[in-house]
Amino acid sequence: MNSVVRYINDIYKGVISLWAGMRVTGKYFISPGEIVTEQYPENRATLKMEERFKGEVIMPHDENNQHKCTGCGICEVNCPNGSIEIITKKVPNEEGKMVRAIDKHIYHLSMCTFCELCIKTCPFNAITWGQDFEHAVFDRTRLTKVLNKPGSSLKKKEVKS
Amino acid sequence: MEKNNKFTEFVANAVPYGTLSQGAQFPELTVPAGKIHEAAEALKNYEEQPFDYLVSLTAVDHLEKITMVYHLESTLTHTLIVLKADLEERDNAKIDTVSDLWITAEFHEREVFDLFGIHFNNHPDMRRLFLEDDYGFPLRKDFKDDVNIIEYSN
Amino acid sequence: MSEETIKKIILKEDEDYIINMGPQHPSTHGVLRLEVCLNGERVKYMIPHIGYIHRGMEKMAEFNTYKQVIHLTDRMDYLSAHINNEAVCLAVENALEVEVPERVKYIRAILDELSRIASHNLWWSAFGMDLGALTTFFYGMRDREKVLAIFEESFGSRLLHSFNTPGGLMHDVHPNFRKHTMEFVKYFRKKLPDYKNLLTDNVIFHNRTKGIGVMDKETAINYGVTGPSGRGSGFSCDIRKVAPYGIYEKVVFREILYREGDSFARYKVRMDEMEESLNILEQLVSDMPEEGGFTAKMKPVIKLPEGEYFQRVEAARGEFAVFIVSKGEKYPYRIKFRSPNFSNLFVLSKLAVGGIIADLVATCGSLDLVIPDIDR
Amino acid sequence: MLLLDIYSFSTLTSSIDESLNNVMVPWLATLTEFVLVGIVFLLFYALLGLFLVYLERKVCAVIQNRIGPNRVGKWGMFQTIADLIKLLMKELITIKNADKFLFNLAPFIVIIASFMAIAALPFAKGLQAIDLNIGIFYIIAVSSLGVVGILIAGWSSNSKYSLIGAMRSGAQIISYELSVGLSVLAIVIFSGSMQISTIVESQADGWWIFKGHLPALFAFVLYLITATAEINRGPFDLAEAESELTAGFHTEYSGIKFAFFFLAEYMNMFIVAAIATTLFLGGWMPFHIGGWEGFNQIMDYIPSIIWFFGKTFVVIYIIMWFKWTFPRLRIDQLLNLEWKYLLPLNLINTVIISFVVLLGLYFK
Repeated sequence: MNSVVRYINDIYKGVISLWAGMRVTGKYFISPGEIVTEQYPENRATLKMEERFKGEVIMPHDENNQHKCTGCGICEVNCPNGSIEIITKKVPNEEGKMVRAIDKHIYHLSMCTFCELCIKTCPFNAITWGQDFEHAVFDRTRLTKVLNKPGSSLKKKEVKS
Repeated sequence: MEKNNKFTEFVANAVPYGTLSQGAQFPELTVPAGKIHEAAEALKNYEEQPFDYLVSLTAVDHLEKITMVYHLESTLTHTLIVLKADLEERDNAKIDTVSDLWITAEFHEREVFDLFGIHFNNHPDMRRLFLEDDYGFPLRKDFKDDVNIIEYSN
Repeated sequence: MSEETIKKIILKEDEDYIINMGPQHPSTHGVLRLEVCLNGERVKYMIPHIGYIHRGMEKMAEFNTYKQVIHLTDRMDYLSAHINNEAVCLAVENALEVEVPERVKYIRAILDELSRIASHNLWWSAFGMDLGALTTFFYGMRDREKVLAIFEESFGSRLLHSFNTPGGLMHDVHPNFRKHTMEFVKYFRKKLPDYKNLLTDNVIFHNRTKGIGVMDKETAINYGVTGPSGRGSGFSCDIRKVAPYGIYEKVVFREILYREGDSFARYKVRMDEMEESLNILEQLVSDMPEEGGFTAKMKPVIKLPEGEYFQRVEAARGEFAVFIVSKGEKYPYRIKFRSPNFSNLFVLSKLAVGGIIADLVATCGSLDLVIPDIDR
Repeated sequence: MLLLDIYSFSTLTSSIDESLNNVMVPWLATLTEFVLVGIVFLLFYALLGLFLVYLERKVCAVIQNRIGPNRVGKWGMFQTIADLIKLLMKELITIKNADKFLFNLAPFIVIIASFMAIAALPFAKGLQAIDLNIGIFYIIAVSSLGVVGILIAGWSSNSKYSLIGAMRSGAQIISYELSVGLSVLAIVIFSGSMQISTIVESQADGWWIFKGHLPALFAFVLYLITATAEINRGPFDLAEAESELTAGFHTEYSGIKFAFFFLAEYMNMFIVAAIATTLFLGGWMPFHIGGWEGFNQIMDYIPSIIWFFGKTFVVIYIIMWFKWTFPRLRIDQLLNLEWKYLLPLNLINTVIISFVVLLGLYFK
């Protein structure tokens, strides 16, 4: 008799547990408000990445096409993957002396692991994170970017107040 | 402290050929390479605190010698000790396996064999784990990769 | 593995029915290849083949400074990236005898627990899918998204956030961090009954996991199976209790232990750990100091004094340990990463024998393997 | 009852029959009718199959808090058609050392088996291709032919995964055939006939699931479970267990041959749901409540074809609901479930129903 009771009990418990599972899925079926899908290309206008989002390394330029990079090469040394290359040139300053300045700040996005060491160690805060995340291109070479814009120059140091 | 003394006493009795020293973090026991299995067996069968859990097994290439490093933990008292053995010979490095004591060592030893080229005697399955048979031993300091020549400038 | 088995591997018998699960297979969760020999549907022996994504991280680390090593550890067990980072950071801090601010310890522990929840959550989703309950995957992902949103807000990335650095953190956390974490704890508490009804209590699920892949305590210790998989066999191996690091000495929590050792016990350990992590989060978030900075003073170039350093942490899948040999230079002379999955994988070849293919899938899923962590 | 006749399809079909007989010799007219019915069913089969795939994707999406297909056409309505075009254009791969003849034959066996079963289904009043006097027996016999195709597919693929999947499927269907038969037998006992039109007519004053008390309800639940297993759907989809056998018996198929398997699976789901509707839920009969004349008349206004498809889709939804909730069973547990639980329960249920019918305890 005991085994018969256990047999029926097994069936009962099994059915109850199955019904509990079906209640969960049934509950979500009748509540379409729970849908979490984001319609990506359509929501471009409203899609805003977090302020700290690590999209790519960029070099902010001000309205005079000036940046803060002196070409010291600290970011290049700190990069673990060799994704930054600094090419410097000599330019005369106001006094006519030849000083080092940035020619090209080359950034290989394809090699970047977003470890943030370059940005963290930059003594002049010349580079920062950009929020752009749509990096897909048809040609790998286009992932190699020159961060300083053509014709840009070094920003004069602000006088500390 | 008392426990420490007991352990020292045990080591002096059971592993007389080993030298026990207090490392920066854990006690370190260095034994000759030929006696590693004996020492490991003694440690595993230590009644006070059997070192039955092999946390990590690895090797360090010091150029003049290769050191085998075993981290052992006792699941009873959760004390950790380091067992070391130096291998003088580089070209024909050989040491006894401990995989009969801790089965996990079987795979850690295969990894060490793969990356350092240390042959483990009496190992049941001494094959390379990750790399092909004709590949060098990459974690040795004198390893040169002719295919992917990457020079680190800094 | 006995010698008899190995002979069989080399001299494959004609009647052996060998199938290769992987390197591309839905239930191996990555490029793991299991060579399974079948008798009918019953497994005679099983040999794992690894190395498909071996990247030589230990060698790479020898050419990286200690700060640069951090980003490599992210890419081993990518689901508990933060905890892996912490292991290297703690090892370096211990070597330099740097005392990090109290606040950093709190934040690190909060992030550890969030990572643990996210990791277990992903495992729950994938485990359900291994057993054929496809809906669990989406529910798990939906809730994991909330954790990732917290990560993204503070670190800027969702999975591989090299947020730890020797001496502290890269940045301070976002001002909303505390609020959003508390919101997540409340949200997740509400969702856990769904998990219970959908899978934990399900009779089919019980049949599929109870008594499957039984691993006793001795086997677990001998194979070095740690983490939730080991604790399902009664092996007390929670590093947070065994060798506390960071703030864990002050936190009140219990180590989840089950003695059955089957797939269901391993499942229960992880489910209970998620709840326990929520408790820890509540404690930590309310105690977290507002002030105190986010990093200790560190030299720009870190050089460890000559010696050997060993640091263990409790990653989501078990004991993660870093062994650093330093010769006083700015690069580590040798780094060994003791990854939990490497040890956990090989017990599978013992557990699978005698079961059928479906059991192999269930056991493999309950061990929660992450392949990049095995290969490193 | 007059209203019902307006919606009856027999006027339409008989007028076509008459006009054809007027212009042709009788044998040619019959042949033309065969061809016409065949074309109509082929179209119906393909369109309904595509719609079911779309429906399944939408239902599972909503269950899983997703939107589902929404790119091709409004609400993604043409998604499955786009998929079909893709499958049509794909290369047909026959792997090395496969038994080419059987490999190509298998998808046709599977699809013909499910196609034949449609013939005996009563879609609406007067809309039934053939009203056999052993109709229900015919459907069960024909629909279990599909397993032959699955076995052939698994064997001829020369793939280990396929073979395991096919063997599982064989064991599964042979076992569950018994329970399906027994739970169908319940209604045969109630209505005293195997002819489908008679079974439907017998439910004019009330569906068997209501008239037959608990035993009929019980038989309905058992039928749903066993029928789900019979058509290899989750949680009983062991033959194609994705996480174990990658795709089971159709691992090696590509292109339109794969589409045949896929379509047949969905159409089998429709067929078992339609049988459940016919036997337990009154077929195309409207829903009546005794004594509520006004209500009953309103119900009569709804065409019978809508009643039939409405009920069928409710059953289909329940089958989908199963699939997207439960984990998969293991093969030995699946057979345990059948031989230790479902079959004994079914046998007991059959005995009880016999007594109920003999003693006249059900509503007449």
